[in-house]
Order: sequence, then C-alpha cells, then structure tokens
Amino acid sequence: MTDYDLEEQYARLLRDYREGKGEAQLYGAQQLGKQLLARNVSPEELADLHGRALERLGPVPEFVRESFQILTEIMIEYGNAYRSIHSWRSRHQQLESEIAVASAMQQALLPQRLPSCPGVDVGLVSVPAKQMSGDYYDFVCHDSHRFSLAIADITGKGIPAAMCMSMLKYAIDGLGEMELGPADILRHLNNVVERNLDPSMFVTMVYGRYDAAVHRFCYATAGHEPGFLYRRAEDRFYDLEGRGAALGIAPGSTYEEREVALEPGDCLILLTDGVTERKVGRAYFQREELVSYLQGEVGAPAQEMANRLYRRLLLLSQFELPDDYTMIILRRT
Amino acid sequence: MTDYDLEEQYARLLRDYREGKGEAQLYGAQQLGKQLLARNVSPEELADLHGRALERLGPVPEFVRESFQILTEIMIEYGNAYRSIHSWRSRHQQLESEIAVASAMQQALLPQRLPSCPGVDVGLVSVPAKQMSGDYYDFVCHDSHRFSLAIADITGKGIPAAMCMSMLKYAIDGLGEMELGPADILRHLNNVVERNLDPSMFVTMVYGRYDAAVHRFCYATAGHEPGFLYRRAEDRFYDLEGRGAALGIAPGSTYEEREVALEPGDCLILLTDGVTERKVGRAYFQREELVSYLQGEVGAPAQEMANRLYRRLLLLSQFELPDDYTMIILRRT
Amino acid sequence: MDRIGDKRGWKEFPVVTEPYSEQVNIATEADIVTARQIGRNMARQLGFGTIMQSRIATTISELARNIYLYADSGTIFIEQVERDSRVGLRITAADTGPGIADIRKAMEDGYSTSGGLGAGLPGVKRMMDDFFLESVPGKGTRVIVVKWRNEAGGGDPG
Amino acid sequence: MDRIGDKRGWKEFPVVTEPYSEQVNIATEADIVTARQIGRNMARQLGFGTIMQSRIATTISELARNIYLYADSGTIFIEQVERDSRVGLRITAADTGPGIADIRKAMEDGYSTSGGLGAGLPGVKRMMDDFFLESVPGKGTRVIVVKWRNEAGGGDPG
Ligand SMILES: [Mn+2]
Ligand SMILES: [Mn+2]
Ligand SMILES: [Mn+2]
Ligand SMILES: [Mn+2]
Repeated sequence: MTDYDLEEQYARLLRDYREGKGEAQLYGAQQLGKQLLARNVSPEELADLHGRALERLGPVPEFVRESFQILTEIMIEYGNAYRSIHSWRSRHQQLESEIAVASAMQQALLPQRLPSCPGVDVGLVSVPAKQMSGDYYDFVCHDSHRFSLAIADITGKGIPAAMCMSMLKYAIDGLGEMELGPADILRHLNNVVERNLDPSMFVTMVYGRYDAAVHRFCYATAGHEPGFLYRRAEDRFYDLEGRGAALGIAPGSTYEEREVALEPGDCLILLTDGVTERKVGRAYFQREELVSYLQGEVGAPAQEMANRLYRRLLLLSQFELPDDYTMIILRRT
Repeated sequence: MTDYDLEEQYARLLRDYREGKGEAQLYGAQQLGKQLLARNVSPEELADLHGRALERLGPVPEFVRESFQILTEIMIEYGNAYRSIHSWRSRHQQLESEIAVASAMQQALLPQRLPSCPGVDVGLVSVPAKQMSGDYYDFVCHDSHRFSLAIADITGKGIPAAMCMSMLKYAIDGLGEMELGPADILRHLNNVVERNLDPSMFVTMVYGRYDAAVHRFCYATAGHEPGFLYRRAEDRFYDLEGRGAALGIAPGSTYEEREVALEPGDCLILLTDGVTERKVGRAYFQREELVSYLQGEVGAPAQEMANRLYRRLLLLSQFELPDDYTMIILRRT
Repeated sequence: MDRIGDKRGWKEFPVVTEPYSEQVNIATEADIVTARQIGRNMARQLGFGTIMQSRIATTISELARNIYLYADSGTIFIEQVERDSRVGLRITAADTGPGIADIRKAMEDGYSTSGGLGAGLPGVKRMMDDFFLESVPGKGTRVIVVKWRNEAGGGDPG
Repeated sequence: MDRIGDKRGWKEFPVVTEPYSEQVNIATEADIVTARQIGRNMARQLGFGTIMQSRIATTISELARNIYLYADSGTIFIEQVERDSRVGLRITAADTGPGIADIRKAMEDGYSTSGGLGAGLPGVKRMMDDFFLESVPGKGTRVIVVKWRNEAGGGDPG
C-alpha cells in the first residue's frame, strides 16, 4: 500500500464516519490502528496523515491546518518512546533466550531418576517460581538398599540462586566418594558456602540417608523448614525436628544427626518454604492448614500424593507461585 | 496542572504558533511533548486534547471535530503499544538486577590476587563482553615458588557460560588437595564437563604450573587458542603449541604435558580468542597483527603490558568488545 | 484448568445490578460492532469520559474478536456493577473455544503474533482495572474485566 | 576517551560540500531555536519531507539542549554531505563540557532521568541513519549524525 492509498483509505474512513457516525467506522478505525502499527507507521506520521486526509474532506481552516504542525512536533517525542519499544523488546528477548539455555543446563544438574529401593516409595515435585530455580534437590544411590537425599533452598530466586545451586551440586559431587554422614556433609558444605558466597546469601538444607534394609532415615538439618513424619498407626503428623545453622551463616558450624524409623504406611514429607508460603485471598496459609491437606492425600502412592498436593495448593493461591516449590515424599510400603 | 490548564497551555501554544509561525513555538511543542510523556499522557489523550484545544481557537467545522473521534480510536492502539513500554522496561530491569547480583557472585569466584613468586612478574586483564563472563581464569599458589594457573573459554557468552564457569571453579577446587599434574587435571575436568554439560557446549583451556625455582612452565592444552612465548635473546615470538581436545567434546580424552624454560626477559602470553577475534573496519584482525602489537609493548612490567595491550586493541575496534577478553602475562624478570 | 487474576478470589467479584445488563452472541464481525456500540453507550450512561468510552469499546472489540477468530461460539456480557459504593462496568467474554494452552505466555507482551505491538490481552489488562481469566483447554475461555468509574467520571489518565 | 559508532572508521565519514554549511554557538535557549530553524530550512532545501524536517529539528534540539544544559559552551554544525552519490544532512554537536563518563550507559534507553521516556541520545540515534559519538571526560563530547535523503525525498517511515 502506498502512502497515497493509505491517505485515501483514511479519508474514506473519515467520510464514512461523517455520513453514518457509526460504530462500524470506529471499529474500522481500531483495525486500521492495528494495521498502521504492524506497518510501523509512527505516531508522528499518523498525526500528519490525519491532517492530510482532512484536506480531502472539505475546506480546512488555516488554523486547523497549522495546528497539525504542532501536533506532529509533539508526536515526535511519542515516536521516540514508540521506537524504544523495539529496543526494549529485543534486549529483553536476548536475555530470555540466555536464561532458557541456562535453565536447561540447570535441569541437567538435577537427578533424572528417583531412587528405587525395595519397600520405600519416593515422590517428588519441584517447580521453579521463575525460569531458574533456587531450590535444590539431589538423590544419590549408594547400593541396592541405601540412598542419600538432599533438599535445599537458596536465599532468593532467579539467576543468582541458580548460580549458587550449581555450586552446591559440584560441592556435593566432590564429596561423593567419601561416604560422609549427613552431619559431616553439612559441615563441609557450610564451609564451601561460607567461603564462596556473599555474606547476604545463605542456604537451608536437609541432608539425609535412608537405609531400606532397616527403614531408618538418618538426617541433619541446616536451618531448613521442618518436614513432616506421618505415623500411620496413630494417623498423625509430627514435625520432623532438627537444629543447626543455615549454610553460609557462620564458619565452623556443626550439625547434629537424628534418626527416625519408618513403619509400614509411615511417610516422610520434606519440603521447601515455597510449599507453605502462599497467600490465600488476603491471608497467609498456615502450616496447620497444610497438615489438613496432607491428611487428605496420605495413603496414595508417593508420587501421586506429591502431584495432587501441588495441584491443590496451586489452585488455592490462584495459580500464583511466588517462590520455588519443592516437595519430596518417602513412603514405607 | 489540571486538565483545564493543560488545554489552555496547549491552545496558547497553537495560538502563538498561528500568530508567529515560529520555530520557537515548535521548540515549545517538543518540550511540551516531553512534559506530556513525563506525565504519562497517553497518545489517545493527546489526540483528544488537540481536538479540544482547537475549539478555543476558532469555529471548528463539524467534519474536523468528528475526525478526532476517529483519530482517538486509532490512537488507542498506539496507546496500548505505548503502555507496553513500562512493562517491557520493568521486566528487563528485573532481569538486569538479578544479573548484577549474579555477576558479583561470579567476580567473587575469581582469584582476588595475582601470584607473587620471586623472579616472575604476573599481569592479567579480563573483561567480559556482557555483564557476565564466559572466560575463566584461576591462580593457585602451592608454596613460595610454585603456582598453577588456568585460562579457559566457555562456548558462548552471558548467563549460560557464567553458570558453566562456576561449575569449572568448583570442579577445580575439588581437585585442589590432590596436586595432580596439568594433563591429569584436564583429563579429570573433561569428564566433569562431558558428564554435566549439554553436548553443544564445550570449554577450551590451558592449565599450567610455574616453578619459579627453575623457571619452568609445565602445561597442557585442551583445544585452546595458542599462547605466545617471547624469547628475549632473539627478540622473537613463538606460538605456545599444544594439542588436546576441548573439554566436553568426548569422554576419556587425554592430554599431553609440555614444558618451556624461561630465561630472564622472556615472556609467556596466554589469552582467549576474545583478544584476537575483532573486526577492524570491515576486516578481521590477524594473529600476525597481534604479534606486532605485542612487540610494541614487550619489556614493560607484565601488568602494564597487559593494560596497554587491552587499551590499544579496544581502540582498534572502536570500543566494541564482541567476546570476553582475557590475557595473562608471565614475565621472568 | 488454569487461571490468572488479581488476588481477590472469584466470589469477591462485584455484584451485578440487574437492570443494566446486556449480552451479545458473537458470530460475525457485525456482532462485534454491536457489542462495541452497547458497551460505549453503557459507558456513556455511567458517566465515563469519551476516551474511556473508546477504551471500553476497544476492550470489547479485542475480547469479541478473540471469540470471532478462535472460538466456535461465544458471548459478550456487559453489566453495570457496584462494590464498596463504587460503580463500574463489567465485561465478560465467555466462549466454548479451544482454550488457551499457556495462560502465562498469553499474558506476556509480544506473544500474539497476529496484530503487532498493541494487540491482545496484555493491552486489555492495562486499560482496565480488574482482570480475571480462566481457561480450560478443549472447553473454553472466560475473561472478565471491570473498569471502575472514578470520582471525576473518567478513568485513570495512564 | 571513549567512542561509540558504526563500524566505519572516522575517516570514512562523508565529505562536506562546502557551500551548505552553517554553525551556531549554543549559549541560550534562543540559540537552540536558531539552530533548529537553520536545520529545518536546510532539510527542506535538500528535499526532506515535513516529518523528516521535524525529526531533524528535534535531533538538533536534543543535541543543542545537551550543550545548553551540561556544557559551558559548544557549537552545532549543520552541513550538506554527499557519499556514493547520495545526499544527506550532517549535524555535529561539539562541546567542551564534562564529557560522558560511561558511553555505553548513555546509549541505553531509560538512562536519562530528566526527560522521561523519549529523551536523549538513543532516540536521536534511532531517528538518524549514521551516529557517531566521542567523549573525553573533562574535555568534551562530540556527536555526529547523518540523515540520508532517500530517492522519494523523505526518510524511512519507521
Ligand atoms: Mn529460594
Ligand atoms: Mn524458598
Ligand atoms: Mn566464550
Ligand atoms: Mn571466546
């Protein structure tokens, strides 16, 4: 379409509107607006176009004609704003594509399979609030009946937390062959985090080892949101207590190990605070409310239970996920 | 300022322009445009404002008056584009602030001091092309006269490369206490990178150990841009050759160690391809041209030499830095 | 099912004042024009300024065009509402179309490839005060927006 | 010293055709108006369309205001230029002001805090075809832009 055609189309629209004053022409105007935008016609060109189209409709008083000089001049500033959109958009999309790659790298650091040991059923849901996660989890199988697991939350979300997560991964990997106990592992990780991370950042973690031969879970906690122990016999939930400073708070922190034994039907639920910290309407969700949701789903296979809880909690907060969400469920079958 | 005042100000501007038709009023219009933008007056409101202001100047024909209904309708689409700027901008700024934090974390992973051993002078310049670097370097002092160094380039730039860099850092840290030789270190790192990185990504690296007691540099190379050896006696530059696949290309790659002895005044120059890959005018910079630049600065203290080269090369490419730039200079004094 | 909206739950949505409620089935472009016209008239009666009348018509246009282009059938409801002694206009678009697969994406600027920069739901969301979207893939989509009349009778100037 | 510009080196910048060259020292706002007027007239004589005339005046305004606001003294040069048988208008702003500390930042949108969204050098860069900036902290700044006349006599429509 040439400029001349555009001017004619525009004048016709004005003429039709003049004759009918109809909503149809106003609808046509909106659609024309979309076309003009798609053709990158700037706001100042539109103002100028309007002035030129008027000339075709009737005798335009001189003061009206002149006024379009002023309008065009003002619209150039709007045009500068308008032209900056492309620049903002392309800068943003450049970053987004980098983040997509980094996010795929991060996914590759996470274990691709859940441990399968006789008599214990494992479920996991981990969903980042943004593209990159600041929650971390890991499973390491030692032999046919023993595996270790870690669940951690790094202060903050997004790119910085993700960078820290990859650090944790390699620090834990480096300890792999040493077969340290949970408390020693946290002690070691505390030193790594303390040495390498900004003082304003820290990491909370539960590190534990499950022995499916005796169904005992030995774990240590570093400032992490307490998990839950479900006792089937009593049909009751207990907090999975633990003490110890978060990683990166102070050098030389030590951690204590605790142990729980699971009876058939008992469950361990480990989580990050993204599970509990959600707004429901105008109120905050309470840990006690979470228990009632857990109660509703307990008994299902671990993965199904984890999936259902995620969906129910997401619905509760109208599909907003303000923090990374991770839940691990161990269920003695 | 009320809407009424704005309308009056606008009408005055139109009236003044009508009377004087002066550039001064057009300048005033531009400044008004800035004001209106600063006050978040949308393009459709501006179109409407223009129509209302006209009424104060004289008898506006009905077809002109009606035409502003159409212009306003079209401008709403422009308004939607205009309003999206804020959203693009805030999304972008959110990411930028995350990247600033991550970039500071990354800086903290790099060695804060250069090694100081008797008889060898060390210089370094490392500048990322974007906020986050995909070049990596490290110095580890073993004792009063021995230190190791690494220089590496991760495929790509930006966030993904930076994530990979933090992985390298911890993988190397984990090897710290084992005192492996350069070839074994590269062999080990190759396995880490191969296991954890997307097949499309790889890392080139030179890892070397300098012994200032005998002034020998023992190194191994993984697909990295060759460095230079400057022989003072001959006043000549040699390529610092080395063979070996880049890290992450194939599992089980092995690397060979080479050794050079430095005489007083000899220099080793290690670099990433960001030093050589630059456009000058329409042509690409040649490695031979770099030698002539090196020649011009050799003899200065290592850090000064590195700084001067960086400035001269940057000027050459009109201050564009398309890739991360890293240069390490070792000079036997 | 996937939803996006403000923090208020569904039940807190404003009460409809029955007498001022209209609905238009959207099957042709002429229906879009009809819906726009009704919306513009109701906006005028409620005392919205001319620009806000046009923004409301544009909003109806966008929602109705989504029905026209992507759904077999759908309806636009336009109602006067009140909450906390404020008066507003509520527009509901409900269709039995394919639904929106990724709501988060649909609410991002630049996602709609059709109409260029100004198009789609993010623009509607910015013109209106309240925005609620609910979509079930394979079943349909419902978008509800409200524009509240402020004391001066117009809308916000932004 | 810090520079930003297109890939062409300085020496490749277009040749000035002597007769059409003007300069205005910028000390007051009236000088800004004078420079705009000269630029607009020259643009008209060279056959640029009305919108491009206004964009050229706006560009001169922006560059001259930077001198007026931030530098002790400076000059705007406006010249007709030719290259490869194309005709253009070149505007040079040279001042002995404080210089720009971080050129990369100054060229980013949203950096200028003063004039809101449309302000500053990124906007000028987008309106013109060629852009070259050179600044020595403590010594001064020089900005050179060129707008080429296309066959139709206007500028690009973007
Ligand atoms: Mn976190
Ligand atoms: Mn959290
Ligand atoms: Mn690289
Ligand atoms: Mn490189």
